Amino acid sequence: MPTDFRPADPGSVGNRPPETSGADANVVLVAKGIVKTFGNHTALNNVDLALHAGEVHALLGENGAGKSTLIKIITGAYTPDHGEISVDGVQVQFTTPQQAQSAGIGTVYQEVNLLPNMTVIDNLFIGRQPRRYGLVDRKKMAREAHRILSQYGLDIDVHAELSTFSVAVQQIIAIARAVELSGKVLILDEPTASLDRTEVEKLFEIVRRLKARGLAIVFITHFLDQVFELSDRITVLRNGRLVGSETIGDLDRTSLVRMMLGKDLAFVHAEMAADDTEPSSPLMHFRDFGRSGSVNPFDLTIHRGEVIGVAGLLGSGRTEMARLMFGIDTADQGALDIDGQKICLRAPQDAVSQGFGFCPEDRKVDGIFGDLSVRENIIIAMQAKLGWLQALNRDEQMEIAEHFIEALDIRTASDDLPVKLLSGGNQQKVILARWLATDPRFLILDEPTRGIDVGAHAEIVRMISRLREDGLALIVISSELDEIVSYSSRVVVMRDRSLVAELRGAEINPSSIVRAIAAQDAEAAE
Amino acid sequence: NLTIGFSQIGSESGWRAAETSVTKAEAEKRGIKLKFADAQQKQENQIKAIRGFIAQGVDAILVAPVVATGWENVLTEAKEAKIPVILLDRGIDAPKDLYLTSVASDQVKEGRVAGEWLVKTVGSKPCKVVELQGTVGSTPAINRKKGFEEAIAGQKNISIVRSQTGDFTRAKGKEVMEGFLKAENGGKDICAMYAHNDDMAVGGIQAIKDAGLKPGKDILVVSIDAVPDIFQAMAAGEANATVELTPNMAGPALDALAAFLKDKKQPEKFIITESKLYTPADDPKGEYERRKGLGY
Amino acid sequence: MNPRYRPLAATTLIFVIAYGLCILQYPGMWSTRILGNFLTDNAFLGIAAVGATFVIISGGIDLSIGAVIGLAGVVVAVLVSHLGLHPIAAFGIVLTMSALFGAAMGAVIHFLQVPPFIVTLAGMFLARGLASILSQDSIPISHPFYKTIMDLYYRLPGGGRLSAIGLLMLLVFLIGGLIAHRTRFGSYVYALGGNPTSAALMGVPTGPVTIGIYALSSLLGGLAGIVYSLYTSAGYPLAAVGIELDSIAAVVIGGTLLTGGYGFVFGTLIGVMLQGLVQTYIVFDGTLSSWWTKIAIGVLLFLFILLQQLVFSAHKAGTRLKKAAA
Amino acid sequence: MRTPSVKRLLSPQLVALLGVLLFNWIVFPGFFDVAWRDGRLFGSLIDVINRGAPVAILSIGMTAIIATRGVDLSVGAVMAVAGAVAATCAVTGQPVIIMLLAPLAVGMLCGLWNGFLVSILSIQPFVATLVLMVAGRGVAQLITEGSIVTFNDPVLIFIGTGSFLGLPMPAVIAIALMVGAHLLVRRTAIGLFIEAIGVNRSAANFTALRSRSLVLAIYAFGGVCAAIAGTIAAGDIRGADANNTGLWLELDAILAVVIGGTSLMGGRFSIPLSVVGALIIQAMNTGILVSGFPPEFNLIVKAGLIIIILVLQSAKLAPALHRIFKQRPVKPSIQTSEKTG
Ligand SMILES: Nc1ncnc2c1ncn2[C@@H]1O[C@H](COP(=O)(O)OP(=O)(O)OP(=O)(O)O)[C@@H](O)[C@H]1O
Ligand SMILES: Nc1ncnc2c1ncn2[C@@H]1O[C@H](COP(=O)(O)OP(=O)(O)OP(=O)(O)O)[C@@H](O)[C@H]1O
Ligand SMILES: [Mg+2]
Ligand SMILES: [Mg+2]
Repeated sequence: MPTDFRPADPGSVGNRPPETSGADANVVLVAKGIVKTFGNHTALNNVDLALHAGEVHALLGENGAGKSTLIKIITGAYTPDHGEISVDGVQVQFTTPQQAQSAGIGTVYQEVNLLPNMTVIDNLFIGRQPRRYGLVDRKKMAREAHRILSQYGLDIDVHAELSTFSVAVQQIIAIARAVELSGKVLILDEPTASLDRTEVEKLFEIVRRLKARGLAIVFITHFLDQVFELSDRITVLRNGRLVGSETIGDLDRTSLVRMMLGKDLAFVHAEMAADDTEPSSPLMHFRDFGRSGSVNPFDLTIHRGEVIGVAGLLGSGRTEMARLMFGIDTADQGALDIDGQKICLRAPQDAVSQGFGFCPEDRKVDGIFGDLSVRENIIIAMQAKLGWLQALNRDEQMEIAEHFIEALDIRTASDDLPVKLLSGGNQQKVILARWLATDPRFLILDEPTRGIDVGAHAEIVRMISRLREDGLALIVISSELDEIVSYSSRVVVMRDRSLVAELRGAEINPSSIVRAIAAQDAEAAE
Repeated sequence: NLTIGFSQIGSESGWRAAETSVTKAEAEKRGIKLKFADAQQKQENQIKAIRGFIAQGVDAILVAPVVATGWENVLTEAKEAKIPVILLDRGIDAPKDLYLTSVASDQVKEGRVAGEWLVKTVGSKPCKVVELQGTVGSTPAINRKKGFEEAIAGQKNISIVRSQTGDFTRAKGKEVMEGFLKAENGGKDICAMYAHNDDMAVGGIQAIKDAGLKPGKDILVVSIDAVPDIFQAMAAGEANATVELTPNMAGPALDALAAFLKDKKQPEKFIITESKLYTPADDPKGEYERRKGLGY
Repeated sequence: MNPRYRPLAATTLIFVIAYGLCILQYPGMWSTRILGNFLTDNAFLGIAAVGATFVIISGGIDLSIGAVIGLAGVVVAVLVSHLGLHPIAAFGIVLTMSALFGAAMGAVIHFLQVPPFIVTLAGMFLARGLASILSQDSIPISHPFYKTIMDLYYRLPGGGRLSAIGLLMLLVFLIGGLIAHRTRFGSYVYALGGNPTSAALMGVPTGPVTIGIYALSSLLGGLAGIVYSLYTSAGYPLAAVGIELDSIAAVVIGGTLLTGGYGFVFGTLIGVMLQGLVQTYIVFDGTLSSWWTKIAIGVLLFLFILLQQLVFSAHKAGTRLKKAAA
Repeated sequence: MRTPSVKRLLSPQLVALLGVLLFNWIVFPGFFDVAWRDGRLFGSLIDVINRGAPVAILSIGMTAIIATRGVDLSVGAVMAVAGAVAATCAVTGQPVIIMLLAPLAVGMLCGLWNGFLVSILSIQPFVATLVLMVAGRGVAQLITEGSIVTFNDPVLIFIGTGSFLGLPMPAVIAIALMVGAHLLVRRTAIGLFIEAIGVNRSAANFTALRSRSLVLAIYAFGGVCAAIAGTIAAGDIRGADANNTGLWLELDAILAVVIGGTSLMGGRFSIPLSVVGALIIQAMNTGILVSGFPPEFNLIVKAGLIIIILVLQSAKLAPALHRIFKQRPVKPSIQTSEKTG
């Protein structure tokens, strides 16, 4: 990250919001000259932000640009080194998120920040439970909870533990909670990362309603179409600096991207049409592979140098299929043979020794070792493969780490930084690097581009095809259809925990995938 | 044909183990069925045990109380259930009518005997004493300290220069004595070591030897309990005196009980076991042989 | 039934079965006497364990309970027997002091970020130390008020006694249950145990809650100390040594996770009763030597935990739990 | 430990140790006097190392266990068992090799049992080891039948009280074990794996670390450490005191580890610093002995010192300390510098 502390030169790209904006009547919240440094690393350098009532304000920037940090400062989770925040023209100094909440600022932080051990109700109402005779009124809360969640088309057992629901559901609950809390401002830090289209639609609907009610809404995302679809004004950060703040009207996609990256992005989608080249020799074959109660038996042959995209609705069982293929859950039926000989996956070790790799979907829980350094996080899988005896010495570790930090453009102050301090997207890259370091022959990526900025997104997509050219076999689970289309040489579709369709060649286009997912003439697609 | 409940404190020391095994042996001798309950050093467990015995309707209850206070309620229940209770190795502060008798040593006297021996031995020579106390707050520690101090009270030439707790254990006894030796000019200033029990004394003796001094000559060693190992030390000339605390409290207790059950003969309230002083003159080897079978 | 309650149900079932087996072997154990004793003899442990339950649900631990019990007893004894205060007044003072003591520990834990294990260990040393400075010997309390309270009991058919302190314990469990499951504070405790960072981001006032939790634990420790002093009508600096482990064991046997976030106050009651059952069983057996007693306790503890583990894993398999069971 | 040596020298633990030693010197001026007496060093300072050795050895094993988010309450009991076994072998005149290996084997068995409960049955470490904490002492007493089994076997006595290069044998063993363990975890990948498991067990599973067997091994190692400590304790008093050996030492060991800066939540750990922690604790005890305070003040003093030490190195104050001493190399990573340029 930038180590030069000179303040952003006023002549930097874009026009800053007028200094007088504090006086402006419909300005709800103003952050001025915010500076935040972590150790010797400046995450935010003299950043301004002005939120107007009844506007959706998109906050954009690459991974590590400082978006989440800015949010955490506005909501009192971090305290800024410099700068001031005022709500309705009154200067405020939140020291705890609680104060921000009671000031009418509802927030969905980036990683789902809820309480997995508590019920849905508790998560929705904690801190403001309705009370009767001093005791919390569970009945009332249950009724309320159902009402709230129904707006998002979610009909679940509100008395069940949160941890029993998928990331998607948890995300929706987090959003619902924030919306309920927001009297003036609603802040959504990458809320749509793990939602599918229908759920995103519902969310946008609600956001528009709140906007009509005159709330100011901050919306952080890496999906540019969503930006153009929803937001009225954008503010772009780059490397902790304010690049500019403009109304959406004056912008087109490319100039927006230029603002974010500081350079033009060679759009990948054009350059890589799905190729129909016959995939080379078969690598492995899952024969009626399955696990009762989790994934119905499926049949899948995987060739060297092909990318198999996996599409399906949330909860269709894609992740569970992946876990099965990697030996995290053990299959109780069917068989796997690689190059002809039969392999049985009892544990991930077996998979890894076969040259498998797996980037899990839930980065925080299953992916990163938060307190360990970026370097250790990158080399650990490789080290595990080598075994405990032949340890990589520090220099070897550095070399490998530096290589991948460079190759994947991982934004980190140093390779000694605890990985938990990296921005969401960069953490994802670290995990990818971890598996590439083991140079695998078969890689499973579960939602690899979730929460990753346009630049990195493009890089990862490019990388996927590069890996394929190197003869790797990949399975990529993704909820973004055009992404799947862009790199898959074959697409399999899952529904209700079973593999229902397989599309190749010309069939690989969003509409036919949607049809397959939606189960319309899925058989025809076969 | 009698069934008797015995609530023992626990098994924190060799002496305690010996008392337990002697009690069992005595009961066996008399054809008594003994129900044994170990309280793991916890008074509440002892109370539970006594309540349990009452609920089972035993014929009598032996208790070795962990502490003097807090027995009134449960003993009242025993009385109401007409079950005689006998206290072992310590009295309690509760109305006398709540128990048949208490068979115990006089812990203050034990300390006094030890102190008097020291006074007699050193005569008029100035003598700095270091004291290894028992567990802080435990009754024996308090009483044995008290008795010893009474005995040396008159003597200007004898003074306790250092006093620390060794928790009645060998290891701590040794560690504490090591500290004392350092603190008192390598031990040259110390003339006697008084330990509240033999285990600590044995530990202390080793510390003295490690410091290059001769226990028993350079530093006099006097302690309490008369467990086998101290007699070995005595035989080797490394210990000078110990005061006996007999593990056989049950013998007298059961005799008294038998008499009481046979013809309602009220025994005297306090049966005090004698606190006999042993010195190298009293055939330590023989004493060792005599004791080592008793489960110390 | 909500799967959350399964471990609780299991623990209860285990207790019932265990008790049944005991009765089969010693019919004498099926008597109101024994049942009454269960309550009376475990009153102070139960009360302390309620506090421990809150601490453990919040992901912390309190090793100072036993020492606080000892200290509280001694202070009461000194106030009543030496300074001639009326017990009620003494109780008031002691409860306030212990609450403050706990609050102080909570403050250190929250503001200095020192692990609870260590803070409360220091607290344990401190409390024991203070107690033994106040008095080395145990101080008898012979205030008429004490007699009246201990004579307060309801005689059950069959000679059993429902004592005042036994009922007090049940009351504490009731209130504890309400606080844990039906108040905001209670939900904050669970939140803290679930994930402190998230809790803070969701607006849980972590500081006050932490302080409150340890204050509550010590307060109940003080109350347990008072009960202990009633139970033995004395104050003894070495009272209730090692009770913290017993209460933690009770809490855990009661189905609460030491990693925090999951647990039930009622389960703790079962845990306490199970321990009482073990003690009573050993007394009824009466053949176990000191060492076999220890071994037996260990083995039984193991069996309970094992049974519970089986249920737990079943429970987890039931609900699709991707999260790491840290 | 990969931290720069400058910082390690100034680690709060060592500062605290110096503080305590200074305190001792104030209350007892002769504290630092060390004499050479019949082939061995002699003095309070030596006592600290010597008496601190058992807890130090316990803390070595405990560090690894705690780093995996575990804890072992049974070490005290295991010490007693090991001591009892060693003593029994001695009095029954077993060959030396058996007398030395039997306790270690038993210790390892105990450790494996704990490890089995924790990693295979995935029972919470605290309770899992509580079982052996209670039952273990019973087993020890069963072996010695509650009495102190005294022996005068030269080898055991040498282990407990002998000296090597003038240093007391227990200290020598502790140092050797510390160095050995430290090299083992840091020269191989074991250290990294332990920390990974402690930080995120689930991620460790996804990364195909063999968590189960590693955790099992670590508890076994903890058992062996306890056994070594137990053998030393027995040799020290020339007898096995099943009733009191290692009583409550598990708490001291855990305290040592935490003072050593390893979090009870697992993750980063340092064996040498845990040993320093053990020395701090022993320095306190020895200080109290030589200071001549009345014993009823022991606990208060101890509590006071612990609080001071922890405040000194508390998570909130530590950064301040670090900022003073640390000079982390500022290394901007390539790509960003070119972007901002
Ligand atoms: N607590 C912290 N300590 C040190 N550095 C931090 C901390 N939090 C964030 N950072 C650094 O600050 C920079 C900004 O992080 P932030 O999470 O705000 O990025 P972001 O814009 O949200 O990225 P993404 O889109 O991936 O979420 C990152 O380089 C990150 O490494
Ligand atoms: N929206 C939801 N509502 C309820 N349960 C869900 C939902 N999403 C996932 N689940 C649970 O997860 C199970 C399968 O989830 P899994 O993560 O394997 O599917 P997925 O296709 O990978 O979904 P995702 O895209 O969220 O990863 C479902 O059977 C269901 O139990
Ligand atoms: Mg972010
Ligand atoms: Mg998924």
